[in-house]
Amino acid sequence: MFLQFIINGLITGMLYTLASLGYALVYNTTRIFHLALAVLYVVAAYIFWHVTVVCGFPMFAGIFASVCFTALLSLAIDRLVYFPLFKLKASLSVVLVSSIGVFTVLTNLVALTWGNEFKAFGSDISRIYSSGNLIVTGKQLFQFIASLVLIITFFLFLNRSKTGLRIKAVRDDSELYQVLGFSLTKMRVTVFLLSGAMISLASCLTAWDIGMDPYVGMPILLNAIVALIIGGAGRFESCVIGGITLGILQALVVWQWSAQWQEAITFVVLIIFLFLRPQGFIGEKSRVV
Amino acid sequence: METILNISNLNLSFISDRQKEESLFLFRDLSLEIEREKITALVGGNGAGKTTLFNVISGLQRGASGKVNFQGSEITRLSPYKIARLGIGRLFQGARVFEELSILDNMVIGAIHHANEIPFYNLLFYRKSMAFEKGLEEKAEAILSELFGSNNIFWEDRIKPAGNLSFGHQRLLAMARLLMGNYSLYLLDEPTAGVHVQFIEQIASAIRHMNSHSHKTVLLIEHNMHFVRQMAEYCLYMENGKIIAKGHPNDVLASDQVQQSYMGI
Amino acid sequence: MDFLYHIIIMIGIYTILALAANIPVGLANLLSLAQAAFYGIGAYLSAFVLLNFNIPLLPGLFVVAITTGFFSLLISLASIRLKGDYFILAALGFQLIVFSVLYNWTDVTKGPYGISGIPPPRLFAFIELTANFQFAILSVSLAALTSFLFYYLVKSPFGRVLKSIRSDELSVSISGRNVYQFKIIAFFLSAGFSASAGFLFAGYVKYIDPTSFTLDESIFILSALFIGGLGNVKGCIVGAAVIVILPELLRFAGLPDNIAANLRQIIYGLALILVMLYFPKGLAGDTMLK
Amino acid sequence: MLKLENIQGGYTPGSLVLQGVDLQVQQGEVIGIIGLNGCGKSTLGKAVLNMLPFRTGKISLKGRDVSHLPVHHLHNFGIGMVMQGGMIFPHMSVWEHLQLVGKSKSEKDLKKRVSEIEEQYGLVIFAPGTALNRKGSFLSGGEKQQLALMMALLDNPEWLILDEVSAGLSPGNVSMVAELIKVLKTEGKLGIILMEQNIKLAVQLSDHLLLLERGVIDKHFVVDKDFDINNLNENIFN
Repeated sequence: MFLQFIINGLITGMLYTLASLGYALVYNTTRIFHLALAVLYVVAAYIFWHVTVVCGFPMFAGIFASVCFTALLSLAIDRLVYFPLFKLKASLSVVLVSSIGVFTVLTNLVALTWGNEFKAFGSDISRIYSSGNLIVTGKQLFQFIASLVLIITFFLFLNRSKTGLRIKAVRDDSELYQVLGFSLTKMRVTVFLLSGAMISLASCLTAWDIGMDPYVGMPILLNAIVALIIGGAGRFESCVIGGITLGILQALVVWQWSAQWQEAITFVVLIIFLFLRPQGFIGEKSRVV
Repeated sequence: METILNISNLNLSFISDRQKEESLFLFRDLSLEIEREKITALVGGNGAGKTTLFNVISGLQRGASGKVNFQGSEITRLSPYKIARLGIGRLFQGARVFEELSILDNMVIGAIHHANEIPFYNLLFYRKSMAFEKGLEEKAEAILSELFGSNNIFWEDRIKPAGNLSFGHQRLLAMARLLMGNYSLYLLDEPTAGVHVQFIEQIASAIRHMNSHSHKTVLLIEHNMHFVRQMAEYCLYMENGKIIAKGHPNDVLASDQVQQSYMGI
Repeated sequence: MDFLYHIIIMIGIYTILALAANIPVGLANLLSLAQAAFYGIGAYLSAFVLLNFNIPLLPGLFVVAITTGFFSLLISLASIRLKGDYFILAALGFQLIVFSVLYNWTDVTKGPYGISGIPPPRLFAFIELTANFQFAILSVSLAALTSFLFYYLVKSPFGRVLKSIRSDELSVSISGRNVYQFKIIAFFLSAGFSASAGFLFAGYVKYIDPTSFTLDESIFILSALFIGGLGNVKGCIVGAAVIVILPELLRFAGLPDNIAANLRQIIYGLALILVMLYFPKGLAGDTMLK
Repeated sequence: MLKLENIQGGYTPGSLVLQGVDLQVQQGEVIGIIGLNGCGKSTLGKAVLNMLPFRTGKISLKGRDVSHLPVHHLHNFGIGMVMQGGMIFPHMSVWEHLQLVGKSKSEKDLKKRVSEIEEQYGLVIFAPGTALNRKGSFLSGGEKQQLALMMALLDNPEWLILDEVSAGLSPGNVSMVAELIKVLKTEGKLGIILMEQNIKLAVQLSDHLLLLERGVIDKHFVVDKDFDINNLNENIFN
C-alpha cells in the first residue's frame, strides 16, 4: 500500500511541478505574487473541455487550443494590469491586490460562461495496469509520461536555448541584463506567454483525469507556490524538488489520516519552512542587513 | 579623559553564500574607545565596515562576538530599542524621516517615551495624555527654535507632512529629531552626504549644539574631509574592519598611510 | 422593512471588519489575508458562548474578542519573523488552516453542517435581541463604537507609532520603540474587532458554517477596505456600504440570483483593479497601500 | 563624441548625488574620473546609462540626443559598461554568459571571436583549454572581472564605461586590467570613461583626469609629461 501511495504522490507531484514552473517563470523574473495564475489554470481546463467535449475535436487539438488561449490571456493580464502598475512604480503589494482582482473577475466570468457545477471528461474507465498490489491507471501513466517529457523539455529549453539563457539571466540579475542590451519589456512577454502555456498544460493533464469546476485553481496554485518556496524561491529546479516532495507528502497524509487534512498539512509544512528554512531546500541564505 | 563607549575584540564574519567553507571577516579583533563629550570622526574607504560598525553598536547587526560597553554596561546582544533607551541615538544614511507624518509628529516620535503609547490611553486618560503631548510639543519647539531660529520653517509648517520637505530640510529635521531623545551618544552616518551646500553649515551647527550645548558625545562617519577637519577633535581611520590610524584629524589625514589607503595610491 | 434592517446590519458588520483590517493593513502596512480567519474564529467562539453560557451581551462580546485576540499571536509572530511575500503567504496559510480546522474538526465544529440554533444574545440579562430592528440598532451602535475607538486609535500616540512603522520600521526601533510589541498589539486589536463582527453575525444569522469564512471572504473584506480607502474611518464605512448595497442594486435590476452573484463578484474584482490603477487612495481614504 | 551636459541625478528626488556634471569623450580617449568615496563616481556611470530613478540633463552621442533612451537601447548604440565588482550572473556558466551576449552568433563564430579577444587583450581565462562550464559564483574576483570585460568587448562597443574595474583585485589582476586598457587606448577605436579609486592607475591610463567632488567636476587636469601626482594629492585632501 505504501508504494501505491508513493506512486500516486509522485504523479501528483509532477503535475504540481508543472504548475509550479508556470508560477516560477513569472515570480523568479518579476517577483509578482501572481495569484491570477489560479484562474488561468481554470480557464485552460474549460477551453480544453469545451473544444474536446462540446465541439468534439480530438484531445490534442483541445490541448493546443487551450495552451494558445491561456498563453495569450496570461500576456493580456500583464499588458493590461501588471505592466501599467510597473510603469507607475507601484509596490508589489499593490500588484498582488490587483492580481486578486483579476482572479475574482475571471473566475466569475468562467462561472457565468460554463456554470458553477462540476464538469468531467466522459466517464470512460481507462485501462488498468497492475503488478502485484500496485495499480496504475492508463490516465495516470499518460500523466506521468507527459509531465516527465514536459519537465525535461523545459529544462533543456532553459539551459540550451537563447531564450532560456535570457530567462536565467533576468532571474539572476535584471539590472545587468539590461546593461547588456536586452529589454525587460520583451522578456515580460516571453515569461508571461510561457507561464500561461505551462499552467495550461498542468491544468489539461489534471482536469482530463479528475474534471474541474471554476474554483479548482486556487488550491492547485497554492500548492505550486508552496512547492516553489520549500524548494527554494528564485530557482527553477526547486519546483521539481518541492513539487514532488509535496505530492508524496500529501499522499502519505491521505494514507495515514485522511484526504481532508492534506491542505492543512501542506500549509503547516509551508509555515515550518518559512520559519526554519526560508531559503528552501536548495536556496542560498542571503547576506544579513 | 573618560570613555563612553568601549569596544573590545569585536569579530564579525559571515559564511559566504558561494564558497560554503570560506568565511568573510568584516571585523577581526576590532577594539576602540570613544571619549566622552568629544566629536570623533570615523573615516575610511567604501566597504571598510563603518556603517556595519554602527549597526553592531545600535544592535541592528547580529552575530558579532566581542564586547560593546556603553557607560559601563554591556550592550552587546541587546535589542535596538533597548540600546536606544540606554542613550545611543543614531542617524541613518539617507533622509529617513517619516514622510506621511507631520513635522511635529516626527519630532515627537523622536522622544523616547512609551507611557502614553498604549492603545486608547488618550481615551482613558485624556487630560494626562494631552498634557504629556503638550510637554513634548514644547520641547520640540524649543529644539527647533534653538537650532534654526525662532521663526523657522519647520515650526511654521509643523502640521504639514514631512515628506514635502526638500532632502536637505529632511536631513535637518532628522538631526533635530535626534535631539528629542536626550541621548548621551550620537552616531551620525554621513550627515552631509547628498545635502546641498547651503545646509552643511546648519548641519554643522546642529552637531555643535549636540556636543557643546548639551555636552553629548558625537561619533560621525564622514567622507567630506573639510567637514571632518572643521568638526572633529579626534579621528579614527578604518580599513578592512580595522582601525589603522587614530589621533587629531589633521595628523591622521596627513599621514601617508591614510592617504595611500584612501586614494589607493 | 426587514430588508432595510438586513442591509443596515450587514453594513455594520462589514464596517467593523474593514476597520479591523485597517489597523494592520492601513496603519502598519501589513497586508493580512487572514482577516476572515479572525472573523470565523470570533463567530464560532460566539456560537459556543451563546449556546453554552447564559451571559449577557457585553461580557460575552468581551470574552470572545479577547480570546480571538490570542489567536492573532500566530499571525503577529509571522509578521515579526517574515517580510514581504513570505508574510503574505504565511497569513494565507493561516487562513487556509483555520478554514480546514473549522471544516474538518467535526467533533467540535460540526464541520460542513455548521452550527445551528444559536440563541440570540441578551442585553442586561433580560432583553432578548430577537427582532431585526433590535439587531440593526445593535449593529449600528457596535459599528459606531468601533469607529469611535478606531478614530482615537489613529489620532493617539499609539497610532502615530504604527504609522511610522509603516514608513520606516528601523527608524522606529532605533528611537527606542519595541516594534514587535506594536505589531502584536495591532493584530490583537484587529482580531478582537473582527471577532465582534463575528459575534454580531452569529447572533443575527443564528447559523454559521465554515463557508462564510473562506479565503474569498478575506479578499472580500480587503476589497471593502481598498475600495473605501485606507487609514481612516470614512473609507471603511464607504467601502462597507458599497459592497453591501451594490449586489442589492443588481437584484433590483432584475437579474436572476445566480447571475447576480457572479456579476457582483466581477464588479468587486474590477473595482479592485481600477482602484489599484487609478485611485490608489480608494474612494475616501487617507493613504495608499505601500 | 559622447557628451554629457549638466547631468543631475540621484536615487530619491530631493537628494541629488550628481549636481551638474559636464564631460565629453572622443574616440580613442580615456577620461579618468577620480574622487573620494561617496563623491558619486558610480552614480555617474549609472546616470550615463539612464539607470537612475531620477536624472535630468542631456546626453548626446555623435550629436544625437539619447537622453531618454532606456538602458538596453544605449547598449545597442554602442555604450558598454562594466559595473563595480565585475557583475556577472551567479547561476550561469562562463560559456552561457558568452552565448547570451553573443546573441545570434553560431557556436563556431562565437568561439572564434572569443579567442580573438583573448589573444588581443590577454583575458587568460578564455585561453584554449580552460573550462568554460564553471558557474559565475564560483569564479574568483579576477576571473569575474575578466568575464565582465569579455562580455563588454564581445559586442564591439564604441564607448566603454569602466566603473572601478580594479577595485578588490589582486596586483596581478590590476596590471592585467591596466594592460587591457592600454591596448584599447593604442587601438584608438574606443572612448573610455574610467571611474577609478586607484589614482596611480588613473594617472597611468587617462588622457584627462576629472576630480569629482560633491557631485560636480571640481577640477580638470590634463595628464602629460609635466603632470605631478603630488599636486593632485594636495588638491584632494585640502
